[in-house]
Amino acid sequence: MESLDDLVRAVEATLFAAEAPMSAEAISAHLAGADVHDALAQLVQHYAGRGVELVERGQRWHFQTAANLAHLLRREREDVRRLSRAATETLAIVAYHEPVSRAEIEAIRGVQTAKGTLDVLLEAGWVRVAGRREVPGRPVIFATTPNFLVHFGLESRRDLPGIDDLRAAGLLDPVDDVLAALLPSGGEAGENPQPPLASADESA
Amino acid sequence: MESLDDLVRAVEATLFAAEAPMSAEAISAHLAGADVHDALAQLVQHYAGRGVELVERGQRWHFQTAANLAHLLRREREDVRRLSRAATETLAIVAYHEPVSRAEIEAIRGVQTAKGTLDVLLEAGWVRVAGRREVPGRPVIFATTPNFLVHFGLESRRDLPGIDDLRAAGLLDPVDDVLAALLPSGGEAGENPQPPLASADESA
Amino acid sequence: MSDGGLILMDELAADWEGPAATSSTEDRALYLELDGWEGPLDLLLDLARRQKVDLRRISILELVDQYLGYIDHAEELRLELAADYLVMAAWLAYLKSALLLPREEQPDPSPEELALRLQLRLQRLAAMRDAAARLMGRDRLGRDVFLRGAPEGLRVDRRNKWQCDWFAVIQAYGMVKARTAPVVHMVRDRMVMTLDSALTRVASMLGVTLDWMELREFLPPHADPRLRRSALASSFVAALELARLGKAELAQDETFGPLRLRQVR
Repeated sequence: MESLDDLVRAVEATLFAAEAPMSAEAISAHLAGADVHDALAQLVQHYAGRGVELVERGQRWHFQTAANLAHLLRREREDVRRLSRAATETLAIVAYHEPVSRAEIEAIRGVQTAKGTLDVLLEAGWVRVAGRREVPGRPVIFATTPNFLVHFGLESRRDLPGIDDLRAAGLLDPVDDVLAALLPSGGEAGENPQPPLASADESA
Repeated sequence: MESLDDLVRAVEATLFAAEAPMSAEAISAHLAGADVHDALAQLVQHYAGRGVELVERGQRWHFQTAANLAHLLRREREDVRRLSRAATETLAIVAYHEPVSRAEIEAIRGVQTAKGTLDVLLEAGWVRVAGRREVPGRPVIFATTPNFLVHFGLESRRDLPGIDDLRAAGLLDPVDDVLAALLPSGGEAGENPQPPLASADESA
Repeated sequence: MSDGGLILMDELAADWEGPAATSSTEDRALYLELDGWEGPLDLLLDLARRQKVDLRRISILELVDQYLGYIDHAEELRLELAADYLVMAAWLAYLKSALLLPREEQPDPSPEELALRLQLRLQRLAAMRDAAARLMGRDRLGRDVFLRGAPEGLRVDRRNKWQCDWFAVIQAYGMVKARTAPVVHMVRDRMVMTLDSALTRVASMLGVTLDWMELREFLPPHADPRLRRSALASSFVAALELARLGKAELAQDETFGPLRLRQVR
């Protein structure tokens, strides 16, 4: 080691590349026995206030992220995602029927509910596990959370519109349309599949 | 100690803590979208000549120990495996000619490439399959990876040693092209008594 | 420039090698290293470099002689030569003979062109060999320069912020209800004569006479056709019921013919 500068550089590089904190002795051994105490002191001073700091813990030295930047190491990122239709339906069913088991949700939806669907609602914090139903199998039952009311701007679950309100709002219209299409309309009602007896009689 | 821009400190801490080289975009994304180009330039300057340096490789940034401390830090043991001559030549051909097919590699080396040779380079993460050449047979073509640049300390392929001279001397051009330029009737160069292993067809 | 590639390895055996062994350039060593050549072009390049001139100025004739001499010598030593080497030897012998012919008797393509081709290929191989050596000699990560040994690592915990509005929930519920509501068959209001009223009506009308009456005569006159239809059906069933109770008898002369009934005393 010719000059102090080179020694400082070598200590810096050695600690940077080290896989674990190193004692001054270990650093020295790594660098042909040079006395590294001055170099360490210089480095501490050099890195003070930077994004990275040289610190001594239990007589071992290592670089670490500056304490006031520790939040950079663990970031949270929020991805805004829209609830899928299946999840929205499930949420609605929980809200209207709580507490409900998964089997009940499926019965009401008339479709199987994927495991992930309820997970999403739990993750969103709108639905919680509200215990178990005391029936065979003791299924988990779900209910909405206070957070659900807050997010959707409801005072209480009683604010949810009733079925009649839904119909009045036209939200059940599609059903009526479907039924109307299925039913034969007035005139021809009963004209076609005649009981043979009656028709015979009539035509007579 | 100049007072440090918070952003510079944040970029410094982020790159120190990162487990792999990061693009400017990735750093920026980690830091709430800040423009990090100035900060990177400042850091490069700050670390120049120190024991640790900030370098750019294939548009990604990382800190590493200074090259001129290699004599102090060099480890010959585990990390760097020695490549066979076949593998090193193949790597050089891929790097200087990329993308290249196996046949083109063999045309230059004058010998068949053992199966394992390219595998070793693929496994090391220095070479990747870069698609297929749209010629009959659609041979697979190979190119180097960003990791190759990192390992060999190249900012980009333009930094490959001597590549400009080789290009200027025409030594990266296929033999057939050179012959065609040199000889008036060079087009059908050597249909009959080809040098063995000439594989002139493949370099076409 | 490397020293002509006398560092030899068996590339087929292992592509990752231990430290390269250097060896002397003596002839004897050369022959013993036969297995180490990377093929005839590799051998030619090494021989060419022994001419110690720029590859652009090598004498192809001299190179051919050296190669053929090498092959002869190897055969004298009873060394196994791979077919590639013998094929190259035959081709070089041909090239040499063609080069020695008077120009006007030379075949096409000209031997000069073939010699040039060989020279160009040797240059390219040499260029890549040098490039490889320079590449390997760079400051390499993990050998000469090092990344941070113990990076803290950056962790990004992704959280989903789910979005859904109140209307979507209500609408979804409406859709569920709509989809799964039990199918209700709604029968339109229609004018009917119930069985009870038909029974009363037929029984009382039967009491008026002892004669046969046609079923049709029991129907309300001037009624809406739809009501008549219902009345016909109900009255028919009423007639059957009265017959069962022994209060009336039925007669029909032919299939589908008029149905008649009268009171039983």
